[in-house]
Amino acid sequence: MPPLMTSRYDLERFGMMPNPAPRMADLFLITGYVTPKTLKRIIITYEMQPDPKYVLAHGSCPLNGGVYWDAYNAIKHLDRYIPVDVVIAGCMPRPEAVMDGIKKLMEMIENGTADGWKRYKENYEWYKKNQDELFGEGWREREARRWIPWLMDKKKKEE
Amino acid sequence: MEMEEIDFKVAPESKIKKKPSYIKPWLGLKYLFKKPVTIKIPYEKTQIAEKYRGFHSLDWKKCIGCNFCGQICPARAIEMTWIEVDGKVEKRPHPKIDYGRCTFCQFCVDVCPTGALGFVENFMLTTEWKDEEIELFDWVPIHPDKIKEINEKFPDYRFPVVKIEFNKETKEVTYYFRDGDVFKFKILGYGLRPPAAAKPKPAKTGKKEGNSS
Amino acid sequence: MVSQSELIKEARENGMELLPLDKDTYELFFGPQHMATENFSIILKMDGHRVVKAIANPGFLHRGFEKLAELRPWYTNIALLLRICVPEPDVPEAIYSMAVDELMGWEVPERAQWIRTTVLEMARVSAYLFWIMGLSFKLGVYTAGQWAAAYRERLMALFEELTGARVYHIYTIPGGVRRDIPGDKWLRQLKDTVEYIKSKLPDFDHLVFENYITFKRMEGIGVMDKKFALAEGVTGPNLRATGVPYDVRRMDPYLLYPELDFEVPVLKEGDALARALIRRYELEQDLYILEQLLEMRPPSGPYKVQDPRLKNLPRFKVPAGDAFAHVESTKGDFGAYVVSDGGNKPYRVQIRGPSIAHGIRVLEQLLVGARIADVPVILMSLDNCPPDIDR
Amino acid sequence: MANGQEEKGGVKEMTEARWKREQALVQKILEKAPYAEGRVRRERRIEFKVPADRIRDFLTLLKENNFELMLQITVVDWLKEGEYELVYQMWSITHRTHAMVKMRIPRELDKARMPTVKDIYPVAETYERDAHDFYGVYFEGNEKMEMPWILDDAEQGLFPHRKDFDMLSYVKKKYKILDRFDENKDNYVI
Repeated sequence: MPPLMTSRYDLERFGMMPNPAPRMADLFLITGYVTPKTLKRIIITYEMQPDPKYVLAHGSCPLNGGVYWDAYNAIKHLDRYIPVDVVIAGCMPRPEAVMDGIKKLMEMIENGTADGWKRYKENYEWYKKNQDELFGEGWREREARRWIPWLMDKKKKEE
Repeated sequence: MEMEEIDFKVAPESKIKKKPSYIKPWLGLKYLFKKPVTIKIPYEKTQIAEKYRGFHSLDWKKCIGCNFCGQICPARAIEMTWIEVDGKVEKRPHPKIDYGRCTFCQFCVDVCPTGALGFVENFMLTTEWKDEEIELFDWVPIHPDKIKEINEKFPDYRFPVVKIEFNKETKEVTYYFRDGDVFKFKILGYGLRPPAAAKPKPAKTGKKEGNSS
Repeated sequence: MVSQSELIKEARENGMELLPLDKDTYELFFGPQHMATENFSIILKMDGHRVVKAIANPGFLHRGFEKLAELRPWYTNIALLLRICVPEPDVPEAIYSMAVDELMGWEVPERAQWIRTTVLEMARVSAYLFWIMGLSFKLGVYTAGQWAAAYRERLMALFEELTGARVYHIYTIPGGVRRDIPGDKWLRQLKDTVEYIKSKLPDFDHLVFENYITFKRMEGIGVMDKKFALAEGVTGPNLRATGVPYDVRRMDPYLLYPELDFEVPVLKEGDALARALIRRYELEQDLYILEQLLEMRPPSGPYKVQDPRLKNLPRFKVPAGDAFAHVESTKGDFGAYVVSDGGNKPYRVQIRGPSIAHGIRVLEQLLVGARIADVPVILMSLDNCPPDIDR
Repeated sequence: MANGQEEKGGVKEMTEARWKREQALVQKILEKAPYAEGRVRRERRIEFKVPADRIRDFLTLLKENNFELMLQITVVDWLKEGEYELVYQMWSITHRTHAMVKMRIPRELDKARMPTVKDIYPVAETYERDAHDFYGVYFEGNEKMEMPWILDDAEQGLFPHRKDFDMLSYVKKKYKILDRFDENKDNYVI
């Protein structure tokens, strides 16, 4: 959420910075609705992150579908696919509310109650089952192969 | 191609084009001596507009249970609920609002014929994703005066309720307010028709079933 | 996960002819997690640091608005459709409302027209500031981006006062607007804000638009000519940068725009720099328009149509027919086509976002031959808004 | 459409003089295309109805008549009539006029076929992919028809924007949610 990262609300005061590389990140912000196509990337990105890792869900959409409750292409309960630590109400939430969520997450980390990443390891079978039910078995491989015909075959025709 | 005659003002190129400069970017340095615009949350507070569309409030006495709010809601976040307070059944069902769905458009407030449903500027609700904490997202709004009373004590725009306990067997709901008050009522059923006539429905939410821990 | 070599082997077995290895091409999946693409993905085929081929891969933000809108009552759709474009949510509100107004045969009251015009112009200013933020982050001029974001917050505060929400305003409704102007204080604040942002424009010029580095980075990349742009359906500032003075506000006037005085900027170069300069000049013109609107003062009268049919909003019906309405957004020509069959829900709503033309074919062709470092700059100079491709 | 337009009739007489430009434009195009029907909707809005097999001729004609931009291809699913209505929305910068080119094709998936217009308006390729993904209209000659577009694998081939696609039961099945999905029309309009 850009206003949060920039000078007005300035998240860097809390020692946080946006980072494009998931392998160096601790906190994963899900900033709104999640579509199945995005969820595949979210799962892959989440698994790339090193432990310990935390997930913060913005707004109502990841929690219960929000205004897209009947949309065929929006995830309803994000918690079934990856563990979420903190939820913030709002559509979209104000930056103050997001900051409050981050503060809450910090407290939880200190208490040791932010254990989403542990839950993901312990219940991996359950999460994986839900993911596979949604996308079908072997979705990772299919996703990797998806664009090959269009990248390779087309080339031949053009030349 | 031929354009039809242009009858409006078109800016001349000289006004739009700029000249590149090596020196001018350094003029930005003057901002080193200016005050930062940052609001130092949590030490400072932002001003929220007077009519900010936040959480709902409901005057239970005024509410006639017409379900206009439920019909206009784009997210179907509103469910009419039959309530029993202190052994007395409320004559009309009251809206129960799910903030896991609500988009804060407040069309429900616009269509309310008696003005029972309203909104306050509180907007902050943060919880862990756990069964008992997520109960907070699903509530029957309380009287605006009560929220105002709590807001005066705690002026930080938070949700006026700290904890909502929902007993699945007895269907008893307990609100624990921020100022220590407790409010109890019983949910008899959902829908427009009184629960005695309609068949009792199964437990309402699916989100609790899906949780892992 | 499968490894790259396995994939290549499998592709060979399936009879695909691959490029010889010494040509040194590789695939780069750019986005959707990368911030520069804003939840949009481009698959790049690279030769060294040159792009050989680009395939746009949209759909990460698809929620099926057009289907959802068919299931919701007419008024409620406002709360839904504005989510199509996050930087300027007032535009989808306005076009949908204008189309419904046309179907109903409503003449919107003057005061509502004034408010709608003001809101649209404020949205344009805030969207341009948002764009300056994005551009300067992508150019590496982080300072200017921070300013733009901070100045945008002032407009957000005004929106909050007027509409009751920061980002998703849900304010323009069929037949007018939802609330009246809060009072003279708000008008004064708007005037101050306009003056304030205007006084800050030279600073943006110094850091971004007159910066030698900007010229070096943006000159001569992503060049379009007039013929190409028209054939590809390019609209808005991107089309004006190729020398076509097409502005919906002038060519298909709506609301109060015929009475307002502003200039339409046109350049002939058609490169990324020209597009940036056009946007910069339009920001200035939008502030000028806001000044004029404030000088006009809001006309007195009702702020929405008085119609007995509005008594029962959930069952409010619109006569059968179809209507097309479009406005000039900062991205381009933003249109809505609404079909009604006389029921209490729309029969079909199609939103035509400008990015569907800019983001797919134009981008794929402009990227070929660009360096990898230029990809975000070209993307930003086109000012794509991925949600309006996906809808 | 008749209702909304006729009610505005009071203004119509005043603007009659200004509509002459649009009338002349429609006349000019119809002269060359006897197969089409055309009318003026209002100021700057005109409308044509053409048979589906002549669309390529007609769009070529429009392009010659300075309709430079193609804004969108809209598909409207008329379930009762069993037809798709395709609306090609064109904008002419020269005439400052929006033209809708409407045609009807059968809505059965194997019969919903159209010739592509991507060689006349290259941008149509994108719109055609869009129409194919959501409605299943096949545009012959567009080689990107099979390329993945917005929809994910699960929905491909279901054509979710068709009117007979039952979204609620599909969502229930796909995401396994049960709350607040009662179909009682007394309680909910949506």
